[in-house]
Amino acid sequence: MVGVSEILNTVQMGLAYMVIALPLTLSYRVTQVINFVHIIFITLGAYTVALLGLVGLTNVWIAMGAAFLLGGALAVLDNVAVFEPLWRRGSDVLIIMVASLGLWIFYKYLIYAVLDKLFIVLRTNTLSVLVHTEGFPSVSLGGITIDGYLIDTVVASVIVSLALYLILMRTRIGKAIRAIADNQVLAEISGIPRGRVLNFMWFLSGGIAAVGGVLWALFQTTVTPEIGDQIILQVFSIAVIGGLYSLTKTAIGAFIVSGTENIVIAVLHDAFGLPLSFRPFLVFLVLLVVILIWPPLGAGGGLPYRFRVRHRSRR
Amino acid sequence: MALDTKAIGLLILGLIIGAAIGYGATAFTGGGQATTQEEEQKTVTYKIGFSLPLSGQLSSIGKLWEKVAYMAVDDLNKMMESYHLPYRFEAVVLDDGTTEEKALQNVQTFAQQGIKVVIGPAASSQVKAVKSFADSNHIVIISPSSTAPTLAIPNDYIFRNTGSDALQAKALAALVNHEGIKKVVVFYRDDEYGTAFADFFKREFEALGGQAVLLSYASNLADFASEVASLSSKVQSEGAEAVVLISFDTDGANILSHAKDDPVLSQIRWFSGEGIHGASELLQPSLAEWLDSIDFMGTRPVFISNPLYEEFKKKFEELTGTDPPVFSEKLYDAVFLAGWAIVRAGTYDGEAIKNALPEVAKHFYGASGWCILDENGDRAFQDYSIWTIKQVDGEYKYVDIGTYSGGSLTFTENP
Amino acid sequence: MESIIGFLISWLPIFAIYGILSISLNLEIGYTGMANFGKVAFYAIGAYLSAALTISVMLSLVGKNVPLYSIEAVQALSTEGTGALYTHPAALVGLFVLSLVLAFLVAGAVGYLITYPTLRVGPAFLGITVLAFGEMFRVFMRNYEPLGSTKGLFGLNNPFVWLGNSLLSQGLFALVALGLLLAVYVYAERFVNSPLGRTLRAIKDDEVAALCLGKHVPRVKATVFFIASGMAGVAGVLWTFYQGSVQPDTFVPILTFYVWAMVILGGMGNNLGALLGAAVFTLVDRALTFAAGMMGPSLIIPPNYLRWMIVGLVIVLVLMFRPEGIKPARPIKTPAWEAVKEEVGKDG
Amino acid sequence: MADPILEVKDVAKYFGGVKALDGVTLSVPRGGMIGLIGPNGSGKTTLFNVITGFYVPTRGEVWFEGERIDGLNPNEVYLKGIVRTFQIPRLFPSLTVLENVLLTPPNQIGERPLYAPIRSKWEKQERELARKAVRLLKRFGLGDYIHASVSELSAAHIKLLETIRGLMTDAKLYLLDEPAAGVAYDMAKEMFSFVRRLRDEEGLTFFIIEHRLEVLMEFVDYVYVLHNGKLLAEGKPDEVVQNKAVIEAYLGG
Repeated sequence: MVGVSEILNTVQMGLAYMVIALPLTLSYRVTQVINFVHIIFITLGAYTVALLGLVGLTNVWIAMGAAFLLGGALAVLDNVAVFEPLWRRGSDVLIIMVASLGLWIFYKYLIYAVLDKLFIVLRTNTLSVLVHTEGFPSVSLGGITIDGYLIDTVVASVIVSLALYLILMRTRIGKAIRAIADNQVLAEISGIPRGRVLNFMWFLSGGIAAVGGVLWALFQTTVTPEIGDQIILQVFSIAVIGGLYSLTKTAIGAFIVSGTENIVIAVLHDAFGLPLSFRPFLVFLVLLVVILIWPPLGAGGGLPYRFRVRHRSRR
Repeated sequence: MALDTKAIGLLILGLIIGAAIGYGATAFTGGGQATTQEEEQKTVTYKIGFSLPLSGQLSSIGKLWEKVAYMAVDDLNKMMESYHLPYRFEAVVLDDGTTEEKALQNVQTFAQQGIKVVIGPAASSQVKAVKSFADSNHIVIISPSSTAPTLAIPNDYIFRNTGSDALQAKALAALVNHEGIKKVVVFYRDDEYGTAFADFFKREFEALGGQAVLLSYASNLADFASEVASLSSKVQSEGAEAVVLISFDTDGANILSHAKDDPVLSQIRWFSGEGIHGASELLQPSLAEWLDSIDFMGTRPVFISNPLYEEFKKKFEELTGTDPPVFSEKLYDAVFLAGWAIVRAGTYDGEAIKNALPEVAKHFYGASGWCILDENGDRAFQDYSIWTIKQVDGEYKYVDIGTYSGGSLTFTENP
Repeated sequence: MESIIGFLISWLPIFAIYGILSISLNLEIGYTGMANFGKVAFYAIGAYLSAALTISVMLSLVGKNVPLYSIEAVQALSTEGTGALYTHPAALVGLFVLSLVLAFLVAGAVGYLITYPTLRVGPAFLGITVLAFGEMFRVFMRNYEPLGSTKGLFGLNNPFVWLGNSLLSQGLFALVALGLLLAVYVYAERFVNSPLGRTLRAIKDDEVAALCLGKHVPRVKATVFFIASGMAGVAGVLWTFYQGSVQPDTFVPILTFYVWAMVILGGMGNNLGALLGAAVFTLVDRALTFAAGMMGPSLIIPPNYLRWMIVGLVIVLVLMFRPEGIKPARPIKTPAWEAVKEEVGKDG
Repeated sequence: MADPILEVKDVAKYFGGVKALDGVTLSVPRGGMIGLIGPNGSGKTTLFNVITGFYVPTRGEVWFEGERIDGLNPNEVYLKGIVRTFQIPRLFPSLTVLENVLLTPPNQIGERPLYAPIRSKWEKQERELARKAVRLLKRFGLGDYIHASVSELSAAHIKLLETIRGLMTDAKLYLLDEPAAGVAYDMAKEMFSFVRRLRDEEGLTFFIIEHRLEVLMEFVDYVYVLHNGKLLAEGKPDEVVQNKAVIEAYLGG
């Protein structure tokens, strides 16, 4: 039976997924790099809200602001220190991908090391922190309690996606980002300061991903250093459903995945007794079906090759 | 270009030389096998290896275990000193990232460093991964937390300082039955620990005349909201009176924090095993208040009213500011077992230590109680305490309110 | 000396496993340009196949009819001296060899079949599709009771355990693993230094143009996928016999990306580079594990975390200072060279 | 027209609502050098794509040497003996000039997966092909670039290389897509006279898309004009340039 809680969960999870996946699609579209540091942005955001809560700063909006700045700064740092020099050298995107893999390993264990020190200072287990923060109060509507964190998530994700839309569509720098996404070389020839625009783009995507991390922490409530690793495959699936290209499709993908993880599994469990542990299986099944039946890039991505050839007879 | 090639060549060369120096150094210090000196003052230092999950899925517990490990070795050395015994021990802790491959790599590294006794790894799957290497290379493995029934194998190098889940399942079934509950949903991790526990519980609970419905969840997920939602509808459709939660700490805390907001699940009783005992998340006021209101209860393996455990707990809290996590007293005692077994064996040799360990355990009484081992090298006797979360002096705390010993349940405090 | 031998016999099989994996990935990405993000799936197929095959046949040899993952099975197999692994040496070695062959064929066949539906989607999504397939396989294995679900399968050992002496049996296994790696390397080298290798490079550069030059691109790609997946299956067999157990959660996607790091560190499109990449990566990892054990807890950064941070930094720094990897791509070498020299020389 | 090697019969290709080709019928005689012109977007490249198997025509048939070839895949079309070049040359940058040429012969023994690792099986053929390739490269003035990488070649050489690659095989029909684009006038003329030489010496057939009419008209013997997916005119070059409709299409388009 699909109840209210499944639907509320779908919404909250879907929105958090969306905020995390949108910048992944954006940065992939502009740079064609599968960026592993995205995992760190999520973890960083989640820990920002968790640790601020531990030291008594319990306003969720301050946490989101701080996460945005931290995530953005980290992303710019990566770009300036690693991605851009590699790109200037004409490295393949796969090489940049593996460099980001290295960065991810480095940052992940740096976070572990920092948390290890904070453990001693704060005298509490920093490797597993319950989120304690305050945003909107919970609301009761006709017998249904709507969690305050859900309202925070809705507000924050609306702000983020609206801001992203406005920046990309209405500002000069947004146009520059889109120009670079369409054609790097042409954009540079036409006088767009590629370096600065890319830094801005990275700041935006790192920051938004970290805000997504905060939202995810509000949903999951327990924060560990593995939080980003645990959801990255789902986030990646969402971005792929969006074709790694369309922000709108990515947003739709977020709700497809979240609906699969909440509603579809519940229905299948009730109807056919499918074990709940098949949840990740379903996500990837959906991903495969979407990829194969509704190819994200259309026929343009494929070979001009047909397996079913119309039979031809000799004259 | 040529410079870069050279740089990388040097880097690799450096690493290889570094490794070689490492071996040299071990050979020089003899990996702890310093020749026994006749002089009284000359003490021998033995190394004990620890393969702990300092990162990965179990890192939230593993990090605390690391502190227990150092504390235990420290205490062991103090004990040796107070007995004027010429033996000292040194902890070598390696991270296994909660993966099988790294656990095996760690045990191999210990073997190369001449270390014959390894405490850990944590998960049963990791113990299985190192078993074949440990058996053929005579490395004694003492896992503080592996409870998988499939590892109950006699005459191997794997020892487990924890009671089998079968025993605890019996205790938990008795507790749930005692509370007058006839029908439960068992909500369990889909890993080996959860599956075995749930099966045992079902068997024991139905022997007591109850009814148990099994429901598993994927343990490697980040969030369990949808699982909790399914649990809610299951509880409703089955008309169950309680949920028995078989989880670890992070997943359990997550599940409970979602259940708190569920209209069905927040109204019924909850029971649990030892997996989430000690998790600080449960003590957050909002969650703890709810848990208190529904009389949340759990079982956990412990020696009843054991002063050594109280002492250990106090010491750990002073050191870290947190409650000792699950299995930490087992780990603490495992260090002592290892130490005394080495002393008893009289030589730092895997086979001798393996043979000495059950003898030592027979007479060892530690923070986790009496450590006697059965023929499989697993802990033979285990008593359980009943725990709950209560307000003590305005603060929520884990409190033991009863015991399960020798098949009977006694409450020491009113729940 | 003993510890160096101990190091070698524990490192060589791991090196061989990752060496085979990275050579196979290099065939796909370095030569043919197929980004495979799901290598681990074929590795898992090989590992599970060999474990299930060996355990079930060994059990039936000693007349035990128990589930493959049960304690009885483990005891019947591996009790020192009396277990089936010790009493049926010929069968054990035979099953090891049979596993290698079957794993190559089965993993290869699965790989072959998987490429066909994904060709419709274009090269960008091949990797993701295989990644999704691998995760589905893993989740399925976690829930598939006959092969142990989350309990996994264990009780195996290396195929020479009946020799009695652990140093000897493990050493022999290390040599066999190294031999397999060498065979795979030689095969891959000969495979790419041929007219087919030229075609692979062409497909990597521009698959549409290659198709217009009469190359049956889908079939060539599927063939390369067959061979590379089969190699990964062989690596999986080695893993089973090396570790003596198979657990579903060993085969997580990140393992694939470690292999990617090895290939790119070593240099794409160069088999020797892939080999070196695997060697450097596993060696750095082992050396740092060793060092972390020696360092003790006194550092500002705990050595266990420092060790991983160094691994990450090494990857980044090597790529920063040498983006083409340790060994840059090598041209295809066929006898055409010599023929050209003769022909050019003729004119004087 | 006597002995047509290629016949296109009423071919149409729609992309959604766009009619890229709308009932084109034409034929190319064996040994001919035929031009295909038309304003941008008139469907010239689409027609080539249909002939070479990139697209399946929505309607109509394509016949080559008495065989129906529409609906075949590009590689199968190639094996029938049709070689095409691209508007933007598509050589393989990670292969040398020699290797680019060696790639083209179909059915090489060393390309079979089972035989590839066994050098003795294909060494003889490979040597023969290499000698043939060198002779070919020398003959067309690329002898100095045998081991050069493609990126070292000039634009004209790249066009040349793309065309002569086909000579390694027994291809009969060449579809050239703007061979003179991006090449200086003198070079373009040289290019075309080279094509004509090939036609005369080797008996090959050429079907050429070209924008630069001033060069094209000098060399071809027959021209088809496409406009909005339909055949607008056809005839000898000097007839076509006089055609009012053509002039209008070019000026108006």
